Amino acid sequence: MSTLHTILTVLLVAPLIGSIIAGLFGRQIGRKGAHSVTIAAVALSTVLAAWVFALFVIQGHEPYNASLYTWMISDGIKFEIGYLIDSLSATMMLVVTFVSLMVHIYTIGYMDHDADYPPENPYYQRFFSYISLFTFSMLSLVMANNFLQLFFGWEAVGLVSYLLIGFYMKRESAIQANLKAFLVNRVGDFGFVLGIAIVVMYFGTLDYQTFFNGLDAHKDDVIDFGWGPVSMITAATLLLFVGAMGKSAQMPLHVWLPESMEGPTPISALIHAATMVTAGIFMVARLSPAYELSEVALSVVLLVGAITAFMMGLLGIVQNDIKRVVAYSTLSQLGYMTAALGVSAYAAGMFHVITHAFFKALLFLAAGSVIIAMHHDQDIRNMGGLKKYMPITYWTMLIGSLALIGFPGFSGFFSKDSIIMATEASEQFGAGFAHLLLVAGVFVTAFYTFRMFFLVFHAPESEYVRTHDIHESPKVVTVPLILLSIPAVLVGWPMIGPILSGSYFADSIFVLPEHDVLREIYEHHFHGALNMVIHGLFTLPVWLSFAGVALAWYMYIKNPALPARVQQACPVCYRILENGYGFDRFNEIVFVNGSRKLGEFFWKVIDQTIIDGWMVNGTANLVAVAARNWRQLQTGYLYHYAFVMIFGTLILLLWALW
Amino acid sequence: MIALSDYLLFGAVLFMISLAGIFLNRKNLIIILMCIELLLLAVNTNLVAFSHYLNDVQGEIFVFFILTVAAAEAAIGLAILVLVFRHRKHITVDDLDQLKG
Amino acid sequence: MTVGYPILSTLIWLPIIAGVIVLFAGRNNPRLAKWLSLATVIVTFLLSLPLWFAFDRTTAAMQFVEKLDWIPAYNIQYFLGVDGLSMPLVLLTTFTQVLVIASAWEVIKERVEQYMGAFLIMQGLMTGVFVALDAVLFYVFWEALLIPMFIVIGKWGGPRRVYATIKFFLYTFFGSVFMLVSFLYMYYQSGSFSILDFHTLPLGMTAQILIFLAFLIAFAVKIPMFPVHTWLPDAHVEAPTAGSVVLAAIMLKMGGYGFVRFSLPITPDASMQLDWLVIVLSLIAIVYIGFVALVQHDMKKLVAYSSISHMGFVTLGMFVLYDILQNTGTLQGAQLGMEGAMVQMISHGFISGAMFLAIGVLYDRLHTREISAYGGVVNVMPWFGFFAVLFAMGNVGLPGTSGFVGEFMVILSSFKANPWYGILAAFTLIIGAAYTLWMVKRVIFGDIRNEAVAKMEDLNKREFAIMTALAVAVIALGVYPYPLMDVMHASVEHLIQQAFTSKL
Amino acid sequence: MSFEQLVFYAFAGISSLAALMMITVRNPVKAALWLVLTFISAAGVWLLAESEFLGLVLILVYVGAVMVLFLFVVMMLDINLAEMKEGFAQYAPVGALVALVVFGLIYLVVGPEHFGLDKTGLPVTHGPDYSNTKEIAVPLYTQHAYAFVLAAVLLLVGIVAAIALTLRRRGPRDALYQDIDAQVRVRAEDRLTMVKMAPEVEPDVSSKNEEEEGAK
Repeated sequence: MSTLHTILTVLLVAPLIGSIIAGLFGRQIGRKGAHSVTIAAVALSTVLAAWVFALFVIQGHEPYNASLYTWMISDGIKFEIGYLIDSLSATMMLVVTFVSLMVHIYTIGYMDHDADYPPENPYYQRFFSYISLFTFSMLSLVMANNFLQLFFGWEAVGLVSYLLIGFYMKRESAIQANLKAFLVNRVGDFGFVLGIAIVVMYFGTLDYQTFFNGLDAHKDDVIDFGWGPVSMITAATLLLFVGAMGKSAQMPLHVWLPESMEGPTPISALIHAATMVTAGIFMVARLSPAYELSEVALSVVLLVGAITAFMMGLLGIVQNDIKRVVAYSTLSQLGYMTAALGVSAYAAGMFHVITHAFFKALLFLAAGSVIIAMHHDQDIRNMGGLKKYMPITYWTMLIGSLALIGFPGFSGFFSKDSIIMATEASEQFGAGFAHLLLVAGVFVTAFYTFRMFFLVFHAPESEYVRTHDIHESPKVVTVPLILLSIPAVLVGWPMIGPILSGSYFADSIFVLPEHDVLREIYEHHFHGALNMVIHGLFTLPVWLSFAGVALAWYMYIKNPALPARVQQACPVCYRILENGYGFDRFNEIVFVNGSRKLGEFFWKVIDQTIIDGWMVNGTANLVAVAARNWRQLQTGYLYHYAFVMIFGTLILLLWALW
Repeated sequence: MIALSDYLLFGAVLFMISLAGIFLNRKNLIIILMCIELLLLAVNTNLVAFSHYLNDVQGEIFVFFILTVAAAEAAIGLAILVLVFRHRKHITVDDLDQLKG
Repeated sequence: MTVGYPILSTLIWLPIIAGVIVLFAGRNNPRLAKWLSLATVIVTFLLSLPLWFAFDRTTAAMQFVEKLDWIPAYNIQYFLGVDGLSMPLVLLTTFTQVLVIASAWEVIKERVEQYMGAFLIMQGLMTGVFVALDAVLFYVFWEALLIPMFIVIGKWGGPRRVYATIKFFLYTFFGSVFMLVSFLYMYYQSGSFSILDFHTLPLGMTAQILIFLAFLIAFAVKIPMFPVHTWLPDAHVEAPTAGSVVLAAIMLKMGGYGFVRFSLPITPDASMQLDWLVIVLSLIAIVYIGFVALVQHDMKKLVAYSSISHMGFVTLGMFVLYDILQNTGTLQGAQLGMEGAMVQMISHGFISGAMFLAIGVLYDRLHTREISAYGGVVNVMPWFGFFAVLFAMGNVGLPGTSGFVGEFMVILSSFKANPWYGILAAFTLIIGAAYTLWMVKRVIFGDIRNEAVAKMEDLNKREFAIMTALAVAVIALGVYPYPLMDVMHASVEHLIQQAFTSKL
Repeated sequence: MSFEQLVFYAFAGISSLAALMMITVRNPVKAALWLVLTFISAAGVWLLAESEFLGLVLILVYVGAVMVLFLFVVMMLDINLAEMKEGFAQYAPVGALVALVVFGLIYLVVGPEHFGLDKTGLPVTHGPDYSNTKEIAVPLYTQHAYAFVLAAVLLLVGIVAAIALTLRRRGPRDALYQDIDAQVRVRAEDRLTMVKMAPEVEPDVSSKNEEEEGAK
């Protein structure tokens, strides 16, 4: 075993060990013990991830592909657990561990008091155990060198997400939300597993490398679902994308993400913003060689992403829960990333994943800080004027918001602008339409982000704020905010060049030359990061975002009566947005009630009435009825039996004579 | 000479009489037991006759065993009869319908 | 491959003899009965371990063979042996029994010695079913097993136990009679009752089809497959906890075992002709039963229905091999399905056993199995909540638990046979999660529902130990199934070869 | 008609008539006696069929033992003879008809048409040194030894069962027994109980005494 291998193993397993110690022995080691051990473990992972990042991304080490152990062998197919480390996974590892570390530290402050649990309940240790377990799962997902392990991590993060959304398990809404999250994700996994099944069927392997190597040979294979041949690659990639839609909350499988905000804020930051939800994007980027071969799949990805980006952004406008606003912005940003994948700008998508991880984690944690200050009240209408009470939170939140709306110079600007440019440059089917939606989305994003921002920090102080003691959060909360705001501002500058040129992910992402829009942008339009910022000031998206901010300022600071008027002007529009386009109602009626009705029908009618009632008990009753009648033959009189005997003899004799 | 059929018909007559006995007797359990003995006798006669005409002694061995079983059966049948009488103070067949379905 | 003692006979007869001793010695002395039983199952488990360690993984031949004349007039032999298909099931039996005996420790208060004795005797008989290589011997064990189970459900069961036992008994008995007839037919053809001789016995198509159908009825009832599954929920609901565990963890496996030991090798041509029947019924079991499970309000019924659904994977995995050949032209994937089915059986043994034990833990406290009577259990029983969620995740088939391995393999393999098989089978990902986690939500999570729940106590040491053992098994098999697969390879390859060797 | 035939028909006729009488007489004692006659004449028929051993056994065992047992039982029981044959006349015609029909059919099956002399031929004749007893004995004790022992066991079980069934355990009310063991072991305390009682003093007497003393 090489040193690298050992380091990777330590990096992967450390959070798991921390999680087990904190989870199973939480009562024994106490709060301090729990957060010390998990933070130490994650810190260790972060340091090692930084080292790995330096090795693979900065020094450009060869991709490292090795197996840890053989999970099983069947039918000549090796099911393995292993590592594929290249620039893609090394970057993700660093992002995951760093954000996770920040969240760990932040949690010390956030979970200190809890309304739901008495202090003697080890909820605190449990929470640390969960987030460490999540870190482990996410790492195993991004480090995977095969589909099996990918699926492993995929489901494991789903599990932890399930546990964390339902962390406040006494709340009906929380446990409803986690069930929903798990089930919707399972719908995605349904497709994902079938995608894997196609891979195994045609390639006979689960290993990425073998799969990529086999792509050429199987390029023109078709698969028959009964309605005629379909391109195998298209079928496989689309099915895999269904999995990504579930995990990355693309329409129509997005319904779980807003409700996942029932979980504590740190995990909303970690799982439902920075890392887990980007697993789908990561997966598609990882499998770029396959997606490149299917124009249909790419177009579907593009349109799903673009529609999600715009439609979900609109929903952010009407939310009043501070976390839900951020959640809808996450949905919308995930749409941007997905759209980037659809135009083969995988690198731009991943770039947005990275920048988004930082600024969205920052936004969530800042929102969490506000929530702490507001004593766990999350309604933005109850806030206002918090600027003067919470300066650090204010400034960091401002940084996060600017990054989110793509203010030139902030990290979000680089990634989002490159996505928008990529859609503009692409010739993919639907790219024009997608471009339109994405550009419109920029305006919407700016509007709802600053609507929230102004309402929280600049609006007149509400009754609540005036009557309560509002103060800045403790250091364990603010330090992570500050630490996160640094990459949220800066991370775009050094990365944009290599991302556009394609050199950053050169060893992990494959793009067909005719699809390579980023390269095109790089060659024709890119003249350095500073130039891009300056140039950006003269482009439509940036102006749209300014317009959005301005409108938000006008509507919520300058003229606060306006929003109500707008609402009255078009109550239908408002209701549609309020109900999230009716997806929840539809699911409730069709899927939830439908399957329950179907189940009742199957159970009561087929199982109980037809099978049990008619066939099983029917047979029994028939026998009983027959017996009841036939027993009359048993008179109990010997001479009757004798008569029957004679009669029998008679028959026997007749038969003998025959 | 005596034909085999003569023996067989003799057995048949005994068989018929005993059957009719069981059939006609409505009052006395003992007669029924006796009729059963008679039935067995009829069967045994057939066996003896066949054994004789086929010159195979196995038939007679069969009779031997049937006699044994019949003896045991008679003993137990009578014991049961005594019990019935003790219980009900009569052995009228008409009233013995415990097995009525 | 030998060990110092006739291992298979020991595994059969030691528990049976001990069971009889417990019956007599334990009268009026429940303490003695319990300890004696526990000692027996533990010793038996330890004695069964050499099966694993001394097992020759390179051959498909029968190992640890014991052969004696039993009824020479009909060429019936006392013929025992295991291969890679049956050995894991034997170990599953001996392992589960330890937990089963321990689970009844404080729960059973009436006639403890009879209860324990019944389970010990049952253990011997179950082992016998898995190791018998003579058809008559197999049949004797197979049927004899019904008696102790009948008594256990009928004596210590719930309020509708009489209905349930009779249903259970008649259903299973009905099934196996057909099997006996096919045994007799094959005996007249081959002059031997050895199952291995049956494997090589040439049979005409009509005969094969009739034998296949006879076997199908026998095994389908036991597994159980749609539409002969309705005995299972009733039996489970009425059975005491340990009875449910044995029923789900081991007795259902006998049906699956029957398919690989009898149907496929003995009637390969009929299997090829009628595989659609089994596949369709399996898919119905997976999807249809999933919906039925969704609407149950009795926890045991829910788990019972989920058992049927999971056993659908077993039969599906076993019978997709012909379609794989037809669809892809190669046998690639057949082994995957078959081994997936075998793993699914073992895994289902752990998980369903664990689920029933978990329900038993709740039942011991509140004496009801209604989901609506619970709620927020985790607040008062955190350890129980931990284990319950873990096993629920196993039931859902989450990677890292044993439930995933078999399901995953069978889905991969059935997709090869026909994409639609795979799609329908994968449907369990959704519906399985729905019914399991919905139950978890209503029972485990939420606020404390009522006074009774608030008074519940967390697991005691004994329950904790049982749960831990199962949890370790579930996770170990999920994280590292390699050793288990390794044991099966040779036998499964041999089985597939047999299944494709025409006997016409 | 040869002598043999004459004897045969005589025995057969007596036997049949006796059987007929048995089922028709009113008194069970008489019925048993008619049955004895049936058996004896049937034994004669068996002798004609050269099964001397069985014929004799029939008389010894059946007539000697079983029928006597029947007679014992019949006499032991106090049966109301008056109602014994009620309804007989009512069913007799039907019974006779059925019996005759069946007999007719049996005749068609086993009658001379199939088992006449011309069909079966004569039985093998044996010399004077032929011993039927020995012929039966040899296979009985060799080939059928196991069955023979079983038959013995069966008889034993029959005896035990018959006794067990009829044995009446008499309670103390039905009969008086002397339990010597209990008599010997008895102790004085069992028979005689010393009861400690408070001395019974009549209150009026004592008050009188007091009065007397007071008077003194």
